[in-house]
Parts: sequence; structure tokens; C-alpha cells
Amino acid sequence: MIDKRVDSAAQAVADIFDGATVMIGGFGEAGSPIELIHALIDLGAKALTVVNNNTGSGHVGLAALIENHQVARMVCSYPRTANSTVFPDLYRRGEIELELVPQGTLAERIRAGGAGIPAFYTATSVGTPLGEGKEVRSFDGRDYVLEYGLKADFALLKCARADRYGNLVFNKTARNFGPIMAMAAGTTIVQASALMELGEIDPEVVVTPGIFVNRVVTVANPALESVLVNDGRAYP
Amino acid sequence: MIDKRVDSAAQAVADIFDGATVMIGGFGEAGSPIELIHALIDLGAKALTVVNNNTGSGHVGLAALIENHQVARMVCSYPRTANSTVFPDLYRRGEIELELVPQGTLAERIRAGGAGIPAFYTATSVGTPLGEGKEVRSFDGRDYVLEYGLKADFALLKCARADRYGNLVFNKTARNFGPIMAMAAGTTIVQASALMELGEIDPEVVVTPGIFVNRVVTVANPALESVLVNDGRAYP
Amino acid sequence: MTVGESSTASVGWNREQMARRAALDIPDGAYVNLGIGIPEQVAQYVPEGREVIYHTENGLLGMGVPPDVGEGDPELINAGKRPVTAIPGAAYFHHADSFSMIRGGHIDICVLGAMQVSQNGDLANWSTGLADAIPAVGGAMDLVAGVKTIYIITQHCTKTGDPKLVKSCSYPLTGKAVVSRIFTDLAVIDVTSEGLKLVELAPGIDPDYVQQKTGCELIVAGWQ
Amino acid sequence: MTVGESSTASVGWNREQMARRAALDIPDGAYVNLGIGIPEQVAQYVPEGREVIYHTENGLLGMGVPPDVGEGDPELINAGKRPVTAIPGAAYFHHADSFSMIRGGHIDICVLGAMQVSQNGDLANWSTGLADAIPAVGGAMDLVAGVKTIYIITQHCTKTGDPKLVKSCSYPLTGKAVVSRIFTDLAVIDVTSEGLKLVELAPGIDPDYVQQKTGCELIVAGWQ
Repeated sequence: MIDKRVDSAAQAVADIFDGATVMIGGFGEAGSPIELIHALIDLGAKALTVVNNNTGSGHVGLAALIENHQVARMVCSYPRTANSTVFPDLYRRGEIELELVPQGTLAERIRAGGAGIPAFYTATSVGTPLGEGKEVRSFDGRDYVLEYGLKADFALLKCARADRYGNLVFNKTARNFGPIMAMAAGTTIVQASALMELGEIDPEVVVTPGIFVNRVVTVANPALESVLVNDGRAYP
Repeated sequence: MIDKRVDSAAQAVADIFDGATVMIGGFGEAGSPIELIHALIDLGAKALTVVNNNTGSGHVGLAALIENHQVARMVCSYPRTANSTVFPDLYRRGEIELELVPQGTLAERIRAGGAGIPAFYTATSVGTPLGEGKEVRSFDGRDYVLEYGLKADFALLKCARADRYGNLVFNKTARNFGPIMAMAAGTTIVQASALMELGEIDPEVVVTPGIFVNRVVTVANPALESVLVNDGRAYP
Repeated sequence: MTVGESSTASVGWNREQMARRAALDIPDGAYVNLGIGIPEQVAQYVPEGREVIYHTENGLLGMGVPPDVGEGDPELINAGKRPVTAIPGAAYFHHADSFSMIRGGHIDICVLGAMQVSQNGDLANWSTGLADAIPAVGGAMDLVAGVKTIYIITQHCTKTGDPKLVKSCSYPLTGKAVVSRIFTDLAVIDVTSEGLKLVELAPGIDPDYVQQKTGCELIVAGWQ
Repeated sequence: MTVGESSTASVGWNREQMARRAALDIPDGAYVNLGIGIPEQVAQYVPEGREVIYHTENGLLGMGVPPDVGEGDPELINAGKRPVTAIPGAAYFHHADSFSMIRGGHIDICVLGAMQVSQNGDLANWSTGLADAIPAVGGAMDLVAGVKTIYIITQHCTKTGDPKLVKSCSYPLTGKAVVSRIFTDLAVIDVTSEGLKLVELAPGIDPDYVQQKTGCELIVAGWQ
């Protein structure tokens, strides 16, 4: 029987190991799997490489994971937020590494990692500091840089609805990196706001087919990062 | 105002020119835009390069287009069918060219063409006759061939429902090449079985966003290729 | 008829039995792609209690049994273009997503037919290479390059009695060193780093007979 | 205050007027991506009768106006992470699909801010390059590499009076030769193969004044 449900966020993340590469879904708070991130803080795995578009806000979720010194390296496109100095402080002190990747290149590298494409060419970053040192090749008279597929040991994602096969649908712009990170991770762990019976999600509207998902934990009323930040909350 | 509706299949395909590259959706009859293909036969544009997974069946649809000597070159993965000798006959007589592409490489090349990726690497076809002459490169100790993005002047597609923005949803496995061909063509022409008001297609379930679509013609009861073939029909 | 006679009409496993034997090696929870022909039959024989999800590369995960005659949707088909159904929990997707599942290593097992398999696991199953043949590859090369485990179901020999398990394939390759296990009418054979290794025999078949019908050396060490 | 005085506090167009002017150049039927800041305001001023579809790269085509205070869904946001709405006919998609629209040349116009634009259309708008700055690029490099037409809205000079239109950018580039047209508080300027060309002046501004505030030669030939 295929049953990807697990009972708790703690159980879902229990095998994340020191030094693992972890993709974390979300663009800002939209799609951020905050309960799974907090479970990872409780677990305490260290020296992680984290792939996320941003670096979190306030002192909860991703920012708290970074603040807790569990992240050795961030791969992201925009490590700045109006309301968090966690990453900037550590970065300026040389206590965290940064691989800065243009947002579309980041998305395509993740998709390529999941799709078995080891490398591809893109015009993004040609002639800029982020293109320096990259292999350049011309196609039809235009220059492109070579970019590599990106994979991870784990992905932590949030979705709106899931079933026991791991089929997922998302909420509005919370979809963002979810479907491609699910493809690119060896073990994809999802917190779903609602669990559905098989067949309740129409096969025509499944966004992430279950083949890309390993574990589903139901978090019926996920916390909102902005609410926690406005309340001045910190984790743990 | 954005209104991509056109009144007839004839009008929808009227600017397809001699020598154009035309992607035609469908895997077998599922998703085959048979009314648009027949309009292209009526139009008579010649020396076409056609991209489709197959080469049609019987003497209708794609097979009829080929039989009518409008296709100079086929790009496909599986140019054989149990019930058609149209392509094989022309091919053996040297009257049509064939570029044979593995099915997944064909799909990925089309997707790359639409996504602005000029080239990518895949392990498919390495060490086989279809990999011969291709640039080989090793990543992490495994060999891959370089494959190029594929674009087209036009795409002819069939979908289940569309709106005037060109948002599309498909029917079951008729989805196949539709979404990626829509991305890869300069002018994407779609026959929809039903036309919806804006907003009637939930933004969460749109499969092809309208940005990839140029023209929509409603064909309420599209012919089924298998029915036409069984009836011994030929077009024109 | 006894082992060693040249006709193989009734020795070893028949097609159904080959599919049944292969089905035993499909574990619970596997994501599986079945090729056209005998491989398709495997789905019927997976032992009860195992839940297996079938992928068809034209764009469906969760393929069910064929519909009753006269039922079904002509746009709900499998890679062999035959009508199928979708199980509860199925998902439709486009070709690039479908082949991302394949190329990206997400499918656990693919079962295919073969024209030839070499002793190092090379597979030839798409073309005779004859000048007047219409070449047609479909998804075979993508499947063998991307799926984690490739099983082959094939008659041990061609209709004219030539071995299909060979030192080196004479037909154009589908992929190099891609096959894990071969189910024939005579035996189950693994591709190992040392060569083809006999794993199991069909009833009434002995190792010598299998070796005699095989175009390369078979490892039978430890075989009783 | 007359043209030629050093303070620009009240000469030329204000921010709203710059956005209004840029909006005139958004044609009916365009697919448009608007950057954070003044570019966002452009949507408010597109002339009536034109239907424009807004793309936000985090995953929405058909972005509508911001929701009323207290309304909205925290998971329905734009690239600036502010709450938005979706119009009837909108579509959600994931990041790889969203940037396929950008990289694949499907977006007609992108309006962005700038730190510097060079006479050949190079754009610098993501980093000062200072050692202690936290580098952050977001989607800017993808947008300028992929969108068909790049418009810039920017003050003509920095707060300290330095020209932002220059011979060669001193800040790290976002893209080379990517800008088509620049809307400043003083003028509308096109990037041409011969260099920056004056297209239109803000009320009360003359070409000499614009040239004086510009760090490279302006083409004003034919200007009355």
C-alpha cells in the first residue's frame, strides 16, 4: 500500500542529516513550510545547504533556522528583507556562505535537476558579474552561459491539499517553487493544509503528481510568517 | 481588448506560409487538431516542416496532409502506425525527409524552445545511432549529448476549453504536446471544444496560460480520427 | 518433448507465465512503466496486496485497466494508443513533465521487450537497421536512459532460433549497459558486472539448455 | 525656478507623471511585467480602452489591483511580496513556468528602475558593488535577458546630482545592451544604435538642460 502520510512534522524531517542540502519552498511567506522548518530547528541538523529564493524574515521560519546556525550555505536570488538582519549579520561576519543565483536561473536549475538535465544554456547573467567565470557559448549569434542542474537531499514544501499518494495542489502564488523542488529532491516532505481521499483531487488539476512526493504531514492551520513577525515572535 | 477568438479554422490558419515549420499537437488521435489540419490542407501551404510525435493514420488529418505533398520534412519519434502507409510510402520513395528524435528528447527540445533555452544535455541516445554525430560531454562521470531547443512558426493544437485570453485546459491524455508546443511556436492556433467566459476557468487549473496562445477557434464537436479512419474516409 | 530438442513450442514458460514471473519482481509501492506487448500483461499478475502505480509516457500516472468495450474516452489512451482508464489518485500532465519523470530517475521500474540484449546489458529493441525499414524509436531510448531499473521480457530466441542474448548486439542500440534483469521463456537472468548470470529456470529447463540457446557465456556458478 | 538651476525639486515630471508618461507606451493587448517602485504605478495610468495583462514573476498572469486593507490572501502576492488580486482570466503557475515566459521572450514589456543606464543600453540596477553590500538580484537579470522590450523609469540624476545616464556603467551590470527606452523626470530617451536619443521633453525642460544632466552625449538632432 502506498501511504505517504506521516503523523507529525517532527517525524517527517527526522532523517535530515548534518551537511544535507535542503530545498525549502516559498517566496516570502507564500508557500513557506513554517511548521516543517521549525521541526528542522527542533531536530538541530547542522551545516545545511539551503536553497530558497530568500533568507526569511523576522526570527521565525527560515530566518530562525539561519539564526540558529544550522545553515552553512544559502543558495538564493534575493537574500534581503525589510524586516530581518539575521542573514546579513551572519554574512558580514563571514559565518554563512552565499551562492547568488538569478531567480529564473535558480528555478530552471532546480527544474533541470528534477528532470535529469545535467546542464543547460541561458542568456541570463551574460556580461554581468554573476556570469563571470561561467562557460559562455554562442548559439545563433547570441551568447549564453552554461548552468548546471541543482538537486537536493530533501525538499520541505507547503501545499493546500494532498492525498496519500502525494498528489498536491497549491494555493495561488504559494505554488512558486513547490512543484520544481518536489522534482529535484531525493526526499520530498510536504505539509498540507488539508488531506483528501484518493480521487478527491481531479486528475486534471493535480499540480504535483505523487511520484515526486515522499511524505505528507497535515498541518491544518499553518502559522503565517507575517503574523508571527508582527507579533515579535522568535523560534524556538 | 484582448480577444483571440477567430471565426473559422480557415481564418485561423490563413497565414501559414510555404516552408513554415508547424508543430501539430496530439499523440495518435488524442489531442489531434483534425479540423485545423484539414483547414491547412484546404489552404495548401507547401514544403512544410511538421513536428508531431507520429505521422497520422488512415487518409485523414496529419496523414492526409502528408499524402497531399504539403510536408517536406517530418520531425517525430514514431513515424509508424498500424493503419497508414502514407508516410512510409513517401519516405521509401525519398519524397519526404525524416528527423527521428527520441520522444522525451523531442518533448524537452520543444519545451526548451519555448523557455528560451537554446540547448541542454540529456543522456538519452548516448551510444546509439541517434546519438551519432552529436556533441558528447561528461557530467559527474556520465555521458550526455547536447540537444537544441526547437521552435516553430506555428502550432496547431486541440483543447477542451478555452477563453478569449487563450487560457486552455485539455482533456485527459490529449494534453500531451499541447502545452509545450504552445510555448514554442511564434503563432499558436488552438481549436477548443468549448469556449468559456473569462473567469470560468479557475486560475488554479489553467494548464496553458493565454500568453502562449494567439488564436482560438471553437470546434464544438471535433471529428475523431479513429472514427474517420474506420469509416474509410479520406481528406479532402 | 524433452529439453534439448530444437523446437521450443512447448518448453519453458509461455507468455502469460513470463509476465507472471516478472510481476513477482514488482514490489509494493513501485512506480512502473510497462512497454507494449507482453510487458503490458505484467500489470494483471502483480501479487495481491501490492499497490503499484503505472505511468504511461504519453501523460498519465495512475493508469488503470482497459475500459469495457464501447466505454472509454478516445483521448484517454496509453503509450500503445489503446484506451485505458485512470484510477482514483491519478494525474494527467504534458509530455515534458512526463519525460521529466522518466529522465529524472523518478520511475522505479520499466519493463520492455527486446530484439537483443548483450552480456553487458546493452539493449536493442527499436530497429532492425535494415535500409528499407522506417525507423521509429518512440520513448524507448528515454526510458532506458532514465528509469532506475530496466527489466526485459523476451523469448529466449528469435522465431528462426537465433539467440537474443548475445555477446554484442548486431542491431542498433537503444541504450548501453541499461538492462538489469531478463525474463525469458526459459529462465530469469541478471546482468552483472561479470556478465549474464542465471537466476532461475523455467520448469523442466536445465542450465545447459539455456546456455545452448544463449549467444554468450552464462554464469551458472553455484547453480544446482 | 527656471531651467538650469541646480535643484530639481520641482522641475520636470514628478513620479506620478513619469509613470503616466510610461503608461502611454503600453499598447492594448500587451503582456507586461512591472518592477517594484515607480514601475508598479504604471498600471494605474494605462489609458482607458486598453486591455493589458500583468505578469508577476512569482507565478501569476493576470495580476489585478491590490486588495482592500484587511482583505486579500497572504499567499496571493506580487514579486515585491505585497498582496494583490487576480483578475478573471488569470492563471497561476510555478517558478520554472513563470520564468519560461520571461526567458522565452513571451512577455512584451518590462518596466524597471535603474541605478545607471549606459549609452548602449547597458543596465545596472541590482548592486552597488560595495564590499559590505548584501548582493541580491532577484529576477532582474532574467527579465532584461528575456523580455522583448525593456523600459526604464528613473530619476535623471542621483540624489547627489550625479547623472544616471552614462557612457559606461560603473555599477555591476544587470544586462548588456538591453534597454529600449528611458523615462526620466526630465525626458523620454531612446537607446539607438547611435546612442541615447532625445524623444520627448518634460514641460519647461530644454535639450541643453537634459544634456547637462546626462553623462554621455545625447542625440538631439531634429529637435525643435
